Amino acid sequence: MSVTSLKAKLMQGNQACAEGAIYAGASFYAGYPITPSTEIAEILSERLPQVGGRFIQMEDEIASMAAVIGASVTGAKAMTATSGPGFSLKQENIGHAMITEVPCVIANVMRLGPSTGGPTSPAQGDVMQARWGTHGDHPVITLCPNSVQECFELTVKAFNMAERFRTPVFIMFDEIIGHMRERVVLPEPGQIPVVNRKKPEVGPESYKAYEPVDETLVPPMASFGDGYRYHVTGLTHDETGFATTKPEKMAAHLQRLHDKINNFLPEVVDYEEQSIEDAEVVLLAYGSVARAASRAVKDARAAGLKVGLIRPITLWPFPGEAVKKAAAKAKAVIVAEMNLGQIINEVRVAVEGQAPVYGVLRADGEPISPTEILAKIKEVL
Amino acid sequence: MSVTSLKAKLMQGNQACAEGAIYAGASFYAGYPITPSTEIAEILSERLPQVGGRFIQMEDEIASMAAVIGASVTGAKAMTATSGPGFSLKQENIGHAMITEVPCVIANVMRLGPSTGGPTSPAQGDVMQARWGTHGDHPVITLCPNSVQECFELTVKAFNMAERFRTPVFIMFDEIIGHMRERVVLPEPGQIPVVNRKKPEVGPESYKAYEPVDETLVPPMASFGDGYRYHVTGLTHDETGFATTKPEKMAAHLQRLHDKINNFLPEVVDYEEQSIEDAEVVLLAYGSVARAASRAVKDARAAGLKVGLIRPITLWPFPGEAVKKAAAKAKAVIVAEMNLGQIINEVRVAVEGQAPVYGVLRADGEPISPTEILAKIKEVL
Amino acid sequence: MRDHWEIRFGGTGGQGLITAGVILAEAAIIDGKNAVQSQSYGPESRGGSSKAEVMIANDSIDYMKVLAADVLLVMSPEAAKKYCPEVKDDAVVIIDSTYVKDEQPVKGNVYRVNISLLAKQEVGREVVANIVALGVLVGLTKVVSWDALVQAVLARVPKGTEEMNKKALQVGLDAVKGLIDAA
Amino acid sequence: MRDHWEIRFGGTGGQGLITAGVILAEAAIIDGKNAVQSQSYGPESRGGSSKAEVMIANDSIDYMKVLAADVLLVMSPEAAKKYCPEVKDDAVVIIDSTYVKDEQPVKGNVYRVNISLLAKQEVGREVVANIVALGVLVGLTKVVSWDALVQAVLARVPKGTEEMNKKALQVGLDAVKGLIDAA
Amino acid sequence: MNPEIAQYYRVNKLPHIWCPGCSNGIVVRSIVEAIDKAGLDQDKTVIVSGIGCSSRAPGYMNFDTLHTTHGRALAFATGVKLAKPELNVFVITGDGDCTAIGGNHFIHAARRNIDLNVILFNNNIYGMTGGQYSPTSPTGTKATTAVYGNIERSFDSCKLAQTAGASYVARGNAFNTRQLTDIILKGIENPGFSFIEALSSCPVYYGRRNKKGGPADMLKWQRDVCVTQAAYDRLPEEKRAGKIITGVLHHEPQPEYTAEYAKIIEKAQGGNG
Amino acid sequence: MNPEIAQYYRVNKLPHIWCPGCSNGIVVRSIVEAIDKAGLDQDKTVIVSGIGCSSRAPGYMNFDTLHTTHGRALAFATGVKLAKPELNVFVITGDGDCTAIGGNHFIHAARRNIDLNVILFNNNIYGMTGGQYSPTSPTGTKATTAVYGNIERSFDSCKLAQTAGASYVARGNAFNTRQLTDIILKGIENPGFSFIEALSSCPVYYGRRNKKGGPADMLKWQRDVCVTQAAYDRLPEEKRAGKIITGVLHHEPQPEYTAEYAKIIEKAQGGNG
Amino acid sequence: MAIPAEQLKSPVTVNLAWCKGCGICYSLCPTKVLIGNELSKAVVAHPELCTSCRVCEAHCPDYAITVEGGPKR
Amino acid sequence: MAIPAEQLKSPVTVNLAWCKGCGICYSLCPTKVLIGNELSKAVVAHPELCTSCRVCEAHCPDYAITVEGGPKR
Ligand SMILES: Cc1ncc(C[n+]2csc(CCOP(=O)(O)OP(=O)(O)O)c2C)c(N)n1
Ligand SMILES: Cc1ncc(C[n+]2csc(CCOP(=O)(O)OP(=O)(O)O)c2C)c(N)n1
Ligand code: SF4
Ligand code: SF4
Ligand code: SF4
Ligand code: SF4
Ligand code: SF4
Ligand code: SF4
Ligand SMILES: [Mg+2]
Ligand SMILES: [Mg+2]
Repeated sequence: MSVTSLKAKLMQGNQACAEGAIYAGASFYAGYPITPSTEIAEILSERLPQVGGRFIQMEDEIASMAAVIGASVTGAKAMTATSGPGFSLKQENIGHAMITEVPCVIANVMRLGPSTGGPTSPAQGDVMQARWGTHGDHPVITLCPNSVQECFELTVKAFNMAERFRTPVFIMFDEIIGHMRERVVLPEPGQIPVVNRKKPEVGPESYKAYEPVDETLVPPMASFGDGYRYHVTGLTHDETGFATTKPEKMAAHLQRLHDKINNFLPEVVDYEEQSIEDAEVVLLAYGSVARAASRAVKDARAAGLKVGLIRPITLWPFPGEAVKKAAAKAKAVIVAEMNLGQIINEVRVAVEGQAPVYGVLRADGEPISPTEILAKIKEVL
Repeated sequence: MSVTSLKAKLMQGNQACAEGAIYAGASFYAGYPITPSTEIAEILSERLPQVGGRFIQMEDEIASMAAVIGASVTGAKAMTATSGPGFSLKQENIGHAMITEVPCVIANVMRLGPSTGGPTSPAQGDVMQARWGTHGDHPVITLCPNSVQECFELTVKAFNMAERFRTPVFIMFDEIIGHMRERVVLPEPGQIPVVNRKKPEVGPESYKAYEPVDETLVPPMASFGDGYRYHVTGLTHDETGFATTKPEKMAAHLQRLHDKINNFLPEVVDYEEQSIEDAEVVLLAYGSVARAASRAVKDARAAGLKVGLIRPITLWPFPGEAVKKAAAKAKAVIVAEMNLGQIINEVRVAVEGQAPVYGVLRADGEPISPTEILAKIKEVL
Repeated sequence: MRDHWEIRFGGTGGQGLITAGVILAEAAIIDGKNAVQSQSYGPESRGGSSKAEVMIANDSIDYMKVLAADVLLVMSPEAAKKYCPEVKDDAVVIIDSTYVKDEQPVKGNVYRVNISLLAKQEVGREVVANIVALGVLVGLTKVVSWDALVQAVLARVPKGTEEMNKKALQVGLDAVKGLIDAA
Repeated sequence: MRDHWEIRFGGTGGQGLITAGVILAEAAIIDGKNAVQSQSYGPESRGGSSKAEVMIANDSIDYMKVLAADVLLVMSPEAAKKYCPEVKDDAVVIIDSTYVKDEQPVKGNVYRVNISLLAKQEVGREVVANIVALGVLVGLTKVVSWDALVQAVLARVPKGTEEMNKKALQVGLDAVKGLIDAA
Repeated sequence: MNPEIAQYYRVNKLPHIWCPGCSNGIVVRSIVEAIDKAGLDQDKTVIVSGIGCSSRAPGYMNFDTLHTTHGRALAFATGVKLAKPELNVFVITGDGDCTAIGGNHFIHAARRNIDLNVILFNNNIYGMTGGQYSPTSPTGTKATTAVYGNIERSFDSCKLAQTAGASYVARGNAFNTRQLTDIILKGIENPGFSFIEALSSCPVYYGRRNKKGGPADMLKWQRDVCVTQAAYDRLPEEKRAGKIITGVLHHEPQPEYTAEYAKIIEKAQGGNG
Repeated sequence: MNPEIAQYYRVNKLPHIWCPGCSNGIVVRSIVEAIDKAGLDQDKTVIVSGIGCSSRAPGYMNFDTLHTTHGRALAFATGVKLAKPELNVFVITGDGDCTAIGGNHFIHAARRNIDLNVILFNNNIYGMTGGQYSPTSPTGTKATTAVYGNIERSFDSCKLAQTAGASYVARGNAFNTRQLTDIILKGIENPGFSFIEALSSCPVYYGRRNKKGGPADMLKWQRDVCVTQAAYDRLPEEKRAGKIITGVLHHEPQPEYTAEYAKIIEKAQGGNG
Repeated sequence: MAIPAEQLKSPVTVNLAWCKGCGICYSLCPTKVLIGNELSKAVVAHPELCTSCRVCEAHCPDYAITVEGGPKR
Repeated sequence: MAIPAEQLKSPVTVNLAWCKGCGICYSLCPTKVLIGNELSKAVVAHPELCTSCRVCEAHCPDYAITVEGGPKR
C-alpha cells in the first residue's frame, strides 16, 4: 500500500459527502431530515460551525431548498441533502435556482419509491426525476458516485461545477453508497482544485446580472450586499435580470441555460469504461450497481466472454456518445439499474437501434448482484 | 350543419374540462388557484354544489392533492387542476396516489417554465415531468386534448380511466387550449359511457384491499365508511395493504402497478393519424401544436409533399408502436413541441434510428405556426 | 364573402378586447358557423398588452391563431405598431383614434374611428369601448349578422347594462354608416 | 490465509451489529487492508431485522455485498434461518445461543456461544454483546489482528466505557479460547 | 391484551414496531378508549396519519385507516371529511409531522374549524429519523442535528391551534391516561376542529441523549410537571416554574366547515340557504 | 416622483404594473421612507418577495432584490439572513403568499425570531390570479371561487405571528401612511422577527365584487375603521364593532436566531460560548 | 373658470405619463386642487389652493405626484 | 422466596411474546407485584399483592398486560 494509506480512514458515504462539502468550501447547509440521507445533515450540523459556516434545519424540504438559494445569492456555497419524498418537494424551488442560475448542490440519497415506499431500501428510482422533475425546460448536471471515495470527490466536483456553470448540481447516491463505509484517503487542502464563481469585473453601473461576458455564456454573479443592487426573479427575464415577456428575450434566456452546459459537454460529461474495446456485450450501470457489474465483467472475461462496462459518472448530461460508439460494435447492450427502467430509455436513444438493449431491472429493495448480471449476459449472448 | 348544432356552444377549454368533470360524475374538487388553470376551479366552485358535490380551495397545491386522495378513498370521484409550479408541488402526493392506487384526475394547464417563468405564456414544458416528476417507478396515463371539444371528452375519459385502472390520470392542456374558446357540442347524459371503480364483491372478512381478483390486475376498491376497515399506506405494501419489506412482495407490488397498465396498452394508448400511409415526412405533435401541424400537412400535401401527422392523444403511455411503424417508411421524422425537446426523446426511442428525427422546438411563449413547420419540412426533404 | 375570417384585436388589458372576441365568436356560433377565439395577455391585470383573436369559418378550423388578419382592430399605439404589418393586403384595419394618433398602416383598408371617446361621450362610459368597436367592426365587415351580434352582446353583459350596450353597438355602427355606404 | 473475506452479521435492531461491522472494518483499515462495510435494516428503530456486512481484502473490493459468507454471526432465530444457508462450505458460523436455540446449520464450522448472556453476566450489560461477539469472531478467524481490533473498539465506544469494552472483547476471546486451540 | 379494547386493534399486527418503552402505545390506547366511550360506529370511523413513529399507529387500529405522506395528514383528512361528512375522522400526528412540515395544514384546518379530532403525539423529537430536534424541542435540547444544543425556541402547539381557530384545544400526557382519554372524548364531542396534544416520550432518542432516564422515568416526569390549570392556580408562585398545564385549554364552539358547506349546497341547488 | 424617495426606486422600471388605484404603491412608499429614516445602508439591504401582485414590488426597488416562488419568500430570506447576518433583510408578501401557501414558513420564521422585517400587503384576496378568496378574506366575501359567499373564517395574521413567536408585531394601513412608515421603522429597529400587516386594497377584484367603491373609497374605509388600541379603548362600546386595531400590537425582544447562531460558531470553534 | 394650471407656478405637479387615473388624489385632496380629466387622470385645477399638505403625493400609488415644499414626511 | 407466579391464579397476566422489557409496569406498580427477568421482561412475582388497580395495564405500551377485575377504565 502507498504512503497515503497513512491517511486512510473508514468513512461512510454520507459522511464523505459532508466532508467533501467542507473541502469544497461550503459554508451553508439547510435541510430537513430524511432517511437515508440524514447523516449528511447530522454531520454538517456539527462540522459547519467549526469552519465558520452555518447549518439550519428548516421546517420542510421546500424551505430548505429556498434557504439554500437565499444563502447562495449572498455568495455562500450552499447545499442541501434529501431523499425521494424530499426531492419531490424541492422541485419547484430547484426550478427557481435553475432559471435564476444560482449555484448550489443537492444530494439525493435514493431509497425505494414511489411515495414513502421503502425508506431504508436502496434504489435508483429518482434518476429520471433528476432530469425531468421540474416543470419547464432546462438541462441538469447530475453526478453519481460508486464508492465512498467518490462520494467525497464528486461532492467537491459538484460544488465546482455548480460554481463554474452557475447552476444547481445534483449528486445522487443510492442508499447502499450513502450508508456503506469504506476505506478512503482524503486529499490535502489544495490537492483537488476548488472552483469559485466568477464575480463581475465591472462596477454596479454597468453590471447586467444575466449578461454573459465570455464564451462560457455564464454571467458573472455579484453577491447580495456587494453594492450591485440587482434583481433576481423566477420569471423569464432578459440579460438585465428583469422580467420580460418579449419572445426573443425569453427564447434567448432559456436557450442560454441549455447552451451554457451543452456547449461544454466534453468538460462536463464523465464516465468510466472497463474492457470496452472489444466488448460484444456492453453493460451500463452506475452507483453501487456498477460495482456488481464490474465484478460481473471480470467474471465474464474469466469465462472467456467479451463483456465490457460503461459507468456514467455524470448521469446527466448522459454520456450518449460513448454508449453509441460502444453499441456500434456490440451484439447486445445490458443496462442494470435498481428501478423498473429509467436510464435504459436514455441508452435506447443513444443506441439508435444498433443493438438490442436489455435490462437487469430491480425495484424490491435488494441490490443487484454480479450473479444476476452474469446470468443476463449469458442469456443474451 | 347537423342538428346537433342546436346544442352547439362557444366554450372555453378550461370550462369544457370543468363540465367534463361534472359529466363524468365528479363530486369533489380541491385546488389552489394558478394561472392559466384557475377557471377550472372557479367554474367548479360554482357548479359542484349545484350537483351536490363539494369544492374546497386549499391552502396550497400539496394540500389540494392530499384532499383529493382523501376524498377519493371515501368513494368520491375527485380532481384537481393546476399549472407548472403547482404540478411540481403536487408530485409527492401524486406518488402517494400512484402507490396506493387511488383514482383521481389532475389537470395541468401548461404555461412557460421553469419556475414562475411566463405565467400567461403557452408551453408544453411539463410533459416529461408528467412521466417522471415523482420519485420512484410507476407508469402514468396522460391525456392531451387539442380542441375544446376534446377538453370535455378527454376529461370524461380521464375520470373513466382513473376508475378503470385505479390510478391518477393526468390531462395536460397547453395554455392555448385551456384558454381558447371554441364551438363545442356537449353530449347528452348517457351518450358517453361513464365508468365507475370496481367495488369488492366479498365481505370485509375476506377482502384484501390490494389483491387483484381478475386479469385486469386492478384490485376492487372499497370506500371508507363501507365497513371494510382496511389500510391504505404509501409504504410498499403487500396484497393486504399493510407495509412490507419482503423483497418478493415489494417487487410484486411495484410490478403490478406497471402491468395493470402496460398489459392493456391497446385499451389505453390513443392517437390520431393524418395522411400517414405514404408519408415520407412524419410529423408528430400534440395539443395546440397538432393543429398547426395538421394545417402544415394540408399545405404540404397541396404543394405535393408527402407529409403525414401522428397526434398522440395519450402522451403516456406513448404511442411508440405507431411512430415506429410510420418511421420505418419515412425519410424523416419531425417533432413539433412548445418546449426545448421533451417528447422528441420518446420519439427517438421509438424510431430506433430508422430515420433522422428533427425538432421544431420553441419555448418563448409564442405558439408554433404552420409556417414554421412547413419550413422545416422543406428543409429536411 | 370569405368563408374563413382571421380577426385580431390588439390593445391593453382592461379595454375588454377578450370579451369583444368572445362575443364575436359567440355571434358566429349563433349564425351557425364555426368559431375559435383565443388570446394572449401579459401578467398584469390592467395595463399590459392584450390581444384577442377570432377565427370564423363555415367548416373546421385547424389552426387557432391569426397568421395574417382579414380584420384588425387596434386600440393602443403599441398594438398598432405591432399588428398593422401582419394583415392581408385587402384587410379591414380599424384604428381607435382616441389612443392611436400617428401610426400609419401601409396595408389594408384603414378606418380611423374615435372609438373610446365615442364610448365615453356618446354612451357615457369608456368601458363599453369594446362594444362600440364591435359595432364598428361588424358594420364594416358583416362577418356576423347584426342580430347574432346583438344577441351575443346581450348574453354576455351584466344585467342592467343591456340598454347601454345596445346603444354602444349602435354608436359604433353609426360611426361607420357613411363609410359603409360609401364602400 | 484468505485474502478476501466476506463477513456477515445478522440479528435484530438494537443489538449493535452495525457498530460491530464498523469496528471490524476499521480494524482492517488499521491493519492496512481494504474494507467495506454495508448494512440493511428495517424502518424500526429497535426490534426489526438488521444485517451488517464487512468485506475485507488486500486489494480492491468490487462488490460490497456478501454473496456467500466466509464468516457468519447470527444473533436472532430469524437471522439464523435466513443466513445460515448462504455461507461457504468452510465458513465459520457463530451462533449466539442466548437467542438462537434450535436452528441447525448444515454448512460450515458452527460455533455456539452464549454471547448475549455472557455480556450480561460476565460484563454486566447486554449492550456489549456485539463487542463480545467481536472477541469471539476475531478469536476464531483472526481476520484482523487483535491489536487492531482493540484499537478500533476503543476509538468507537463512548468515553468512560473503555474498560467495560475491553473486558467484553476478552470475554468473547476466552469463550472460544479452548475451541481455537482445539482447532 | 385486554378484551375490552381488543376489538379496536388489528391484533394480528401486534406487537408493534415501536421501541421498548415508547409511549405511543399508551396514547393509542387512550384514543381507542375514548372512541369506545363515545360509542362511535367503528365502521364509520377513519384514522388518518402522516409519517413518523407515531403515525404508524393507524396500521394497528381496526378502522378504515389512511397512512399518508409526511406532514399532510390533516389535508388528506380534510378531503375525507368534506367528501363524506358522516365519517368520524381522527388524525394521528407527530410533533414533526404536525408542526414542522405539516404546520401549514395544521393552522388551516384549525382555521376552517373542520370537524377533525387531532391527536398530536408530542415526544419533542423526530423519532422515526433517529433523533433530530423538532419545533417542540425545548431550547437547549441535544439532538443529532443540535449537538451544540438547540438554539431555536419551541412552539406551544396548543396556543397555535387556538390562535389559528380551533374550537377545542386540550393537552394531556401518557402518564395520566384517564385524563388523556377524557380530553379526547370531549374533543370527539366537539363538532369542529378538536386538537389534543398528548405529551409522549421517546426514550431512545430524546430520553437518552437528554439524560431523561428510562421509559418509566420519563412517565414519572410527566406526572410531576403536568398540572391542570386549576391546580396550577393553587400552586404557590415558587412552585410554578417548569409546570405544564394540562386539561381542556380552550373550548368555544364555532361554525363547522362541512356544516357550512351543506348550506352552500342548499343555496346552489336553489334553497335559500 | 419626489426626489426624496427616488433613490430607493428603479425609476426606469416605472410606471409599475399595478392596476389604477391599487394601494401597493402606497405601501411600498412607506417601506422606503422607513428605510430612509432608519438610515440603512442601501447596499446592505435586501428585499425578498414571493409571488403575487404585491410581491412584484422588489422589481421597482433599488436594492438587492430577490423575487422567489409563491409562499416561500420567508424561507429564502432566512437563507439570505443566516448566510450573511450583516444584511438588512425585508420581506414583501401578500395575504395569500404569506398566510395561504406560505403559512408554514411564516410561523417558523416567527418562531426562530430571525431578524427579518416582514411587510404583509393584506388586500384580502388573491389579486394576481384574479380574485379568489384568501385566508384573510372575511367570512361572507364574494370571490371568483366563492360565488355563494366565503364560508371560511379568516386568520388574524398579527395574532398568528405573535403566537408563533414574533418579537414585534404591528398593523397599519395604506391610508395612514405616517403611521405605517412609523411602525415599519420600529420594526426595523427591533432585532428579531418583525411582522407588519399593512391593510392594502385591491379595487379591481376585491373592491368591485364586494361593492367597496373605488380606490379612494377603499382608502377612506380604512381611515374610518382603523383605530389605535388607545383610541379603541376610549371608544364607547357601541362604536367598537367592526373596528380594526392598528399600531404596535406586540413588542417583546427575544434572542435573535443569527445572534444565537454566532454563539454556536464560537462554541464549535472552541470558544466557551 | 380657473387659470390654466400650466400658467401658475404650482407646488404640485402631476406626471401624466405615470398617472393611471385612479382618482385617489383628487378624492383625498382637502382643498380640491386636483380634478380628473376626460380620461380620469389628475390635473392641477386650482394650484392656488394648494397647501402643500402632501396628502395627494403620499397616496398616489403611482408616484405621479410631486409636491414641493410642505412637511418632510 | 415468592410462590412461582404460575401456581397462583393471578389477576394480572403478562404476554411475554409482546413484552419488550421496557420496565414501565414494574416501575409503576404500586405494590411491586411485577419484576423484570434476566432479559428485563415483566414477570408476575407477587400476584397476591395485586390490587387490580390496572396501572400496569394502562401504561404497558405493548398491550402485554391484562388485569382481570378492577375498575372499568
Ligand atoms: C417529505 C418527507 N420528509 C422527511 C421525511 C422523513 N421523516 C419521516 S418521519 C420524520 C419526522 C418524524 O417526527 P415526528 O413527526 O415528531 O414523529 P415521531 O417519529 O417523533 O413520532 C421525518 C423527518 C419523510 N418521510 N418525508
Ligand atoms: C406554487 C404556485 N401556486 C400558485 C400560484 C399562482 N399565484 C400567483 S400569486 C397567487 C396569489 C396571490 O395572492 P396574494 O399573495 O394575496 O398577493 P396579491 O396578488 O393579492 O398581492 C397565486 C395563487 C403560483 N404562482 N405558484
Ligand atoms: S424512536 Fe422514539 S418515538 Fe420512535 S418508536 Fe422508538 S421510542 Fe418511540
Ligand atoms: S389585481 Fe388588485 S392587488 Fe393586483 S395590482 Fe390590481 S388592484 Fe392591485
Ligand atoms: S393618485 Fe396618482 S395615479 Fe391616481 S389619479 Fe392621482 S396622480 Fe393619477
Ligand atoms: S398637497 Fe395637499 S392641498 Fe396640495 S394638491 Fe396635494 S393634497 Fe391637495
Ligand atoms: S410495560 Fe409492558 S412491555 Fe414494558 S416491561 Fe411491562 S409488560 Fe413488558
Ligand atoms: S394491577 Fe396494579 S397492583 Fe396489579 S400488577 Fe398491575 S399495577 Fe400492580
Ligand atoms: Mg416526534
Ligand atoms: Mg392578496
